[in-house]
Amino acid sequence: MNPVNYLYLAALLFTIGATGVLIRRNAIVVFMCIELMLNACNLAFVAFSRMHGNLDGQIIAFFTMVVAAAEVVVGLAIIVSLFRTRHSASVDDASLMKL
Amino acid sequence: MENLIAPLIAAPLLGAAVLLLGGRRLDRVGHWVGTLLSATSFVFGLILFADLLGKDAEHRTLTQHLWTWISVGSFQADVTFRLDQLSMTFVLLITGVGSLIHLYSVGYMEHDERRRRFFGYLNLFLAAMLLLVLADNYLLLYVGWEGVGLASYLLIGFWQHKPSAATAAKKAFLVNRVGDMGLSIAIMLMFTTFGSFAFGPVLSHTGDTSEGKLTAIGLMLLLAACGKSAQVPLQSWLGDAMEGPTPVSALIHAATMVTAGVYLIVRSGAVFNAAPDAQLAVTVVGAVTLLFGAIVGCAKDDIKKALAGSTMSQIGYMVLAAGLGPIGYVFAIMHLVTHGFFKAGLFLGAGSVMHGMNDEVDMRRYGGLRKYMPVTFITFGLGYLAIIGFPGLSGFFSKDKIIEAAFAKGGTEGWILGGAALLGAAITAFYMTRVMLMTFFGEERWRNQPTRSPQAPSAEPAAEHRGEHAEPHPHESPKVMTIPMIVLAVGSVFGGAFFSIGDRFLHWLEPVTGHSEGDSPLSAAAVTGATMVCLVIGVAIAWAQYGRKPVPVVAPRGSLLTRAARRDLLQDDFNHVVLVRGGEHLTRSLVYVDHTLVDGVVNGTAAGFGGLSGRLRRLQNGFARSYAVSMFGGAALLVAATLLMRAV
Amino acid sequence: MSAAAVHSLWTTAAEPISKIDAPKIEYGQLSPTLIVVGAALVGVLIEAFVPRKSRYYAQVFVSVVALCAAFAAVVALAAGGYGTTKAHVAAMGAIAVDGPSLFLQGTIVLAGLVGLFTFAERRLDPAAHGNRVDSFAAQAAAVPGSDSEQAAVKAGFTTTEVFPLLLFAIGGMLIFPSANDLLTLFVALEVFSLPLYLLCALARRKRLMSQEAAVKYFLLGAFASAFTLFGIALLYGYAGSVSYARIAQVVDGTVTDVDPALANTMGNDALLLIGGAMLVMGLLFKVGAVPFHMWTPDVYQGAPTPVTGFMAAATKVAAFGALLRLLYVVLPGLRWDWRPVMWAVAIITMLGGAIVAITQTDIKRLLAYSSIAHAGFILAGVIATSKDGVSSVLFYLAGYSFVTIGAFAVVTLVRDAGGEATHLSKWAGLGRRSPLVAAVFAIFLLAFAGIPLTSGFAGKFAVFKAAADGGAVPLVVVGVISSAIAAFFYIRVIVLMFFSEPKPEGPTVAVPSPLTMIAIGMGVAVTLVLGVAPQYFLDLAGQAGVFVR
Amino acid sequence: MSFPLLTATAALPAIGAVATAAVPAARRSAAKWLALLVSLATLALAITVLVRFDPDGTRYQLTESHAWIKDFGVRYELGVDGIAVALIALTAVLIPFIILAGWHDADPLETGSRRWRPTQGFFALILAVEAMVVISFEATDVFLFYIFFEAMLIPMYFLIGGFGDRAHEHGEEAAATQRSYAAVKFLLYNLVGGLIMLAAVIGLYVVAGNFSLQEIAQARTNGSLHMATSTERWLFLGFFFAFAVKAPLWPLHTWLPNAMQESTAPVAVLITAVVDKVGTFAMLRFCLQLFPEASKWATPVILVLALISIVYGALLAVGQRDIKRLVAYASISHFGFIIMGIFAMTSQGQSGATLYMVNHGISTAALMLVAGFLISRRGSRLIGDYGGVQKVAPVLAGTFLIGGLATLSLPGLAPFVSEFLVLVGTFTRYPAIGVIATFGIVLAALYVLVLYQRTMTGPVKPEVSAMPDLRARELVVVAPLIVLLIFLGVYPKPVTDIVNPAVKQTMSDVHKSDPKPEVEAAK
Repeated sequence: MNPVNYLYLAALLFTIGATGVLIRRNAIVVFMCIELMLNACNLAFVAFSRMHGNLDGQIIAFFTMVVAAAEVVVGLAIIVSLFRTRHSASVDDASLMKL
Repeated sequence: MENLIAPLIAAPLLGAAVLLLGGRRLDRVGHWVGTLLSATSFVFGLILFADLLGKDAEHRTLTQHLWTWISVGSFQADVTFRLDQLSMTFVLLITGVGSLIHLYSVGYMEHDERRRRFFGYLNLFLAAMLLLVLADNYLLLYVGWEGVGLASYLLIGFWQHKPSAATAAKKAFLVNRVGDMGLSIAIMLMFTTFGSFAFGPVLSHTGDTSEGKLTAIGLMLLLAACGKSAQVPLQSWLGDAMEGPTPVSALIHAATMVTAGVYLIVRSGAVFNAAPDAQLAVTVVGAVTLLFGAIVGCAKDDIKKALAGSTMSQIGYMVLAAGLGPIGYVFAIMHLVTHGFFKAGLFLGAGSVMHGMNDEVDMRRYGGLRKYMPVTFITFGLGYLAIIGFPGLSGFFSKDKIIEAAFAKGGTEGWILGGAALLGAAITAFYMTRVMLMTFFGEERWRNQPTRSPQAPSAEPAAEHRGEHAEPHPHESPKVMTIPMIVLAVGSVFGGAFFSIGDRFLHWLEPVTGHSEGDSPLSAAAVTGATMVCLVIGVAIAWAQYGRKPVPVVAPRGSLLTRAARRDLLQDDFNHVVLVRGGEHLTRSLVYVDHTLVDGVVNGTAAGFGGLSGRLRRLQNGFARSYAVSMFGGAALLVAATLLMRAV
Repeated sequence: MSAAAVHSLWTTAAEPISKIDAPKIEYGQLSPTLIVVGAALVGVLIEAFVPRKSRYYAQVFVSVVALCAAFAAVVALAAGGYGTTKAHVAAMGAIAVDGPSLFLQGTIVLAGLVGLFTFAERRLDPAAHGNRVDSFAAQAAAVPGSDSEQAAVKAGFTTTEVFPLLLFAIGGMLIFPSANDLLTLFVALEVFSLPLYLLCALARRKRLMSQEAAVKYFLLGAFASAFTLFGIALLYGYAGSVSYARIAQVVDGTVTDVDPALANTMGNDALLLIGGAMLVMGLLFKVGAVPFHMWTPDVYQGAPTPVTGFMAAATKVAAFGALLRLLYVVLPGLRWDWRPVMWAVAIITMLGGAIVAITQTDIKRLLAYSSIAHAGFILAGVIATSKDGVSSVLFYLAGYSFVTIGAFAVVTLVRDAGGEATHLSKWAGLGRRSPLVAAVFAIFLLAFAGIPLTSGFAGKFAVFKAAADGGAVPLVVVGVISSAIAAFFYIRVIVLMFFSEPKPEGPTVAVPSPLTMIAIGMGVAVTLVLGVAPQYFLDLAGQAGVFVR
Repeated sequence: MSFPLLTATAALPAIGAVATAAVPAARRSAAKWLALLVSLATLALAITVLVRFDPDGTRYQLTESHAWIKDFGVRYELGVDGIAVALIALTAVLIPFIILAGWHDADPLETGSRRWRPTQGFFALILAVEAMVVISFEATDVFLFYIFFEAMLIPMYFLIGGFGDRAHEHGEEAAATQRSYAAVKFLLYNLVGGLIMLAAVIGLYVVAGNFSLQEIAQARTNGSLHMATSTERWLFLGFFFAFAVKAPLWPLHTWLPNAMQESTAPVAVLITAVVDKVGTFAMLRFCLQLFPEASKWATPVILVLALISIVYGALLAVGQRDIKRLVAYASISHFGFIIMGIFAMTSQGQSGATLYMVNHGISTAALMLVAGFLISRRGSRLIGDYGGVQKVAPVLAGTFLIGGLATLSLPGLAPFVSEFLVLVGTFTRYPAIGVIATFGIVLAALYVLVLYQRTMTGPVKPEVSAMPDLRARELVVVAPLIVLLIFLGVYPKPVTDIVNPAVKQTMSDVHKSDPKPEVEAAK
């Protein structure tokens, strides 16, 4: 099967993730969508590395996972503290500061 | 000997400085200091005069160069004085009459606590006037020209607490400024045309340039003259100028300053000779003014205003003469001098009358004063005879010559101008007789008439002493005032004869002004005859109106012309409506424009940005997701744009 | 896809491992980063093992020492000519050691040091239960207003973790502008972003706003880094490598051994352009350029002011450094594609920042928008694509960062019962109450406004000059206009401070410890020195203006 | 390398400013005296400059040149020509009087914090302005000039916004708001002008590669530096705009009335008599020298604008009800004359314009400061609130009148000479414009005399009946100014001798020579 299709899939996932970020309210879900986008990137990396016949892409994918993991740690910490304060994880509730 | 010219000016200038800066400690002697210095200047004048007489006619020009005033590129203005027969004549007139009036003022202003300053101003005037007539170039002349304007402003408005006085002063200065505009433009024209504005270069090169240029210069000079000499259309200030103390009216607004215009025209004779159109304009202005002033003079009940009208008209004669060119220059000056005598005398007389009448100026509240103030009556009477041109008195000679010259202009112009001059003579006879009768003859209309001086009561503190609303007790003025009147009376009686016998004056002035005999369609005798006839008619009518019938204390409504004349032939009303009102509207609307438009644009821009900011600000709505949207959109745009760039 | 390709792929994979030789790392040349990160790790250990009472001092001590050492290292490297003659790519192509990176690292370290002082300030907040506290939460995990928080406050807890976090952030920032391949770039990006997210959440007062700021910053930041990553992926797809040099060569066309099969299966220029755009977008987000700026005001306002100051200064420096390298080293071949786009971005950034700032009522938000406008000005210099452009941007950044930290440090001083009084109305008449503070702040504002004899003017002039030299005259005109607009609101603040009557219940100005004084003093000094005698630093930036390829 | 006289002249007031600001709060009078002494010392230095300057020597004298910002092609280059010397002298002469006149303007009423020291600030700021003005007159490096041209705004801004008339018809609060409005307006107008100039400055650098006035001018004349016509015009406009705002030229003038109205009289004098001169001076020095062709290209428009300023300013002055606003609009009219003279491109015009800057400085100072004394007595700026003052305070009225007469440029007082030169200079090349401009002298008479009549003459208003006459300090301020007015009116040679050679240079920069008279009649 032509690896280009993986790229299309990656693009699709990325778009889905981005859309999710734009439309979902719950911070956790938004965050998940971002993770989805990162995974899309990973897919792209791997696909490209296969096309180019070098392993850089696959290595980068591992890096990405690590970074994503770190992001999860930080992100969840922040979101949870927010949730405990406001008893809501809706990003729209967090709009004290505007204008 | 020319080194005496500067002191001539310096003396009164020094006086002005001392008196104005001296402070109160000079209050007691100030007036004498002023008089003394003006007399000194007169003495210097006499010395110089003697010196000139000593020389032969062609070399009677002294020049004194003091320093280079302005020098930029080819623009060269020197402080240089030029004393020739013409300026000499003026010097004597100014300092002579000036000194007399100083003397008179000592008495007249006796009770004014600001007398010191008054004399300071008088001296300042003398200095400026002397500078005017002694300057060797037009720019320096301009300094004197505006200097006398300033002095007249200060003196007209001397009683500044009177709004009317302050307004009159301002008006005088402004109208004069309009004239000055003409003078400065004339100077610029001279500079661009001749590369200089000194008398010598300009007047000796009039041949080398186009008539158009000269006409322009001439007209501008005429404008200046109109302003200073109260000629139509810039005459309106002179009547109001009578707000000033009477000696001022006598010196500045009768004898000297107002004649500066005539001096300017005569001095620039060379320019006018080469510009017939300009000359014509001058004569027209003169003719119109002499009638205008005369008519106004007929209608006024305020003695000073009546005299002011007469001044206007007499100067009209001079301007007319000056406009006639070489035929008339000499006589213009001669009339100027004689007029200086008798008009100053008349004004001093009027002052003396007012002095005795609690500053009442309304002639309808005079009458029969001859037995209460004989000296005044006699001197005034002589002046009267002189001005109407009673045979043998000075006015007779000078005015007669002018009328002749007018006819001598030849052609229809000649007839028209001559006719106007004759008519003027008749009217002069009428209004002066009127003044004479209303003041000194008839029944005593001031009996049981509480005086209500039109001027603010405290106008002349002298009045306060004599208590306000009492009935006036006419009395003769002190010596210090009567002596100058007598002297001037003598001048007005014999001056003309002295000048004319053997054409003394003509020969004296000819080298400067040049002279030519026009071919008059009428013989001299005929003109004289005609003049006499007019004189008699005028006197007769006046007698019929004011001599036989009693004069009503309250002015009758009068004919349309009379009413118009009372209001200076509506000229002021015209000014008020057109200039004052129009000006006010203009400025007010401009203020509005400046605020709303010019400023508004700027403030509007600022407000615009503010509003824009306020609107853009709302995009920052605090919702993280909308921020994400903008980022996403931005990214999309970025990508699209980049691709687009490649596509194109 | 052709069989050959498949085969080759397998064989490559089947190569014996022994072929891989050990990596060669020039530790000396990476020392600044290594020192800082090492210190950060030490800090973590301190958190673990040192008793609470003395943690603060230990942390501050370690951090200060580390940063000083790092700065010394930077200076040493620069002196050693690594900025100019010996500039080269280290760590197997991962890190570039050259003029720009050294200059920027120096700037960042110094900014970090000054920022650290403001972090360590403990005199401003009134002592809680007898123990002095800084501007960070007693216990970030405790719910605001809860008993546990009360307890934490009573116990005099302080979040000393901020210091290692700060050091980590600085470490990341040190790598960011010198990263020489996209992977390093991305990792560095995350390494300095994540600590900042946390720091934002740690305010002692107004904690809700603080947490909100953290959430917004985190979500949007992560969102942006996702784009960055995808961009990287596409570039990798385009060039078959993530090393700057390599990509640049492919872009230039000097190397064309990309699989032809691949080349014709997809228009790889599209890959290049899209990837480049997304990558740049990620960086524009960090510098806060319109339309990727919207996080800036909220985060600046909500974050603890010392963090805001540090973030505003150092992040900009690092991000612009990276952007410069990207555009000058990786994508110069695409100049004609990205320049117009960047023009547009610069223009709307300058105007947008200035215009929206006019109507701000909170000093921190005001400064946030001003920082956006400044990002626009700097972009103008970036676009010049000339050596002058680089050095002018470097100079601008150096000047700007210290002014910013100083300004925010002043903001921490003006306090009322509710902590910092950031609403502009409360600043009315400050000049009457404490002329000195007001004067200092006025100086900073004038520097922002770019009035001559301040660093702001020199920087602006340098940048605009470079832009005009590069033919971007319209950009200069817009810049001039927007600085005129910007002047308006800076002046508004000055008017407020000096010309309006002080409110009776206005805020008081706390007397800070020498730490903050140093921070502010540093700001003033830099402002004036760079304003009056900038030549030395211009030379510095000029020498540092060349990237290694 | 001799003693850096020019630097010293600028540095002394700068140092003085710092010193004055440092005087402790309690020692107000000390600060005043210090400031006064410094300004007098500066005057001494300025006089030395005047003496050391040789009118017939090289164009720029007492030059100093040091490297400053190499990367920007900026050098610290000072040098003075006749025009600059005259204006430096003017500045140095006026500042002491300004300080003396403002002696009590900054005495604090309310007590702010212990560290709030308005008095020190006031005088320090005045000295700072002096320093910056002086150095911008001296700078022969465009960038150096620009820096101080801009920096000058800051102290001016604080002077306008920070210190106003004591009493105010609508109370102190309203006064404060109006003041800050005026100050902001002043700053924004000039800042916008300055920033547009900045663009042009940068452009100049791109074209020329350095900022040295002499080098650029030289390169332009010997053709080694060629500017495209359009470039030159754009750059010229950029420069001119800034100067026109500063000058100010219609329609960029509206900041001036507000600024002068709200600030205290001495500060108002500082604005119009000293700071604004930098604008007109810069037109003469930079616009004409750097962009001769463009200057000639723009001349018609500029002349028309100047003409509008003359008439428009005068008319608005007539329409004002506020003494200070009136003077402000009068100044706008006068600046119209100055600019007209500069761009008439004749030696009379430009010498006249320079002379005009000096004379206008002195005359406005005289008029405005006396007006300030008047206002401080009655506590109102409105003309309508006065009347009959001459009765109770004759000396004040007299000096006021002289100031007014100078403003309407009465012959014998200094302004007449310059105004007439400008008119002649314009007339020789543009007769129509010259003639229309002459209407200005009538309008000037109108607004001055109306002002005098309404305030000084007429019956004494009860509010002014107790008004004291000028005090000794105030006389010390006014008398010398009046003496100067008279002296320069009668004997302007000292100034013209210095200015003429410089103007000749400028004329040659723009390749213009005076039109020849039709008849060469001068002996």
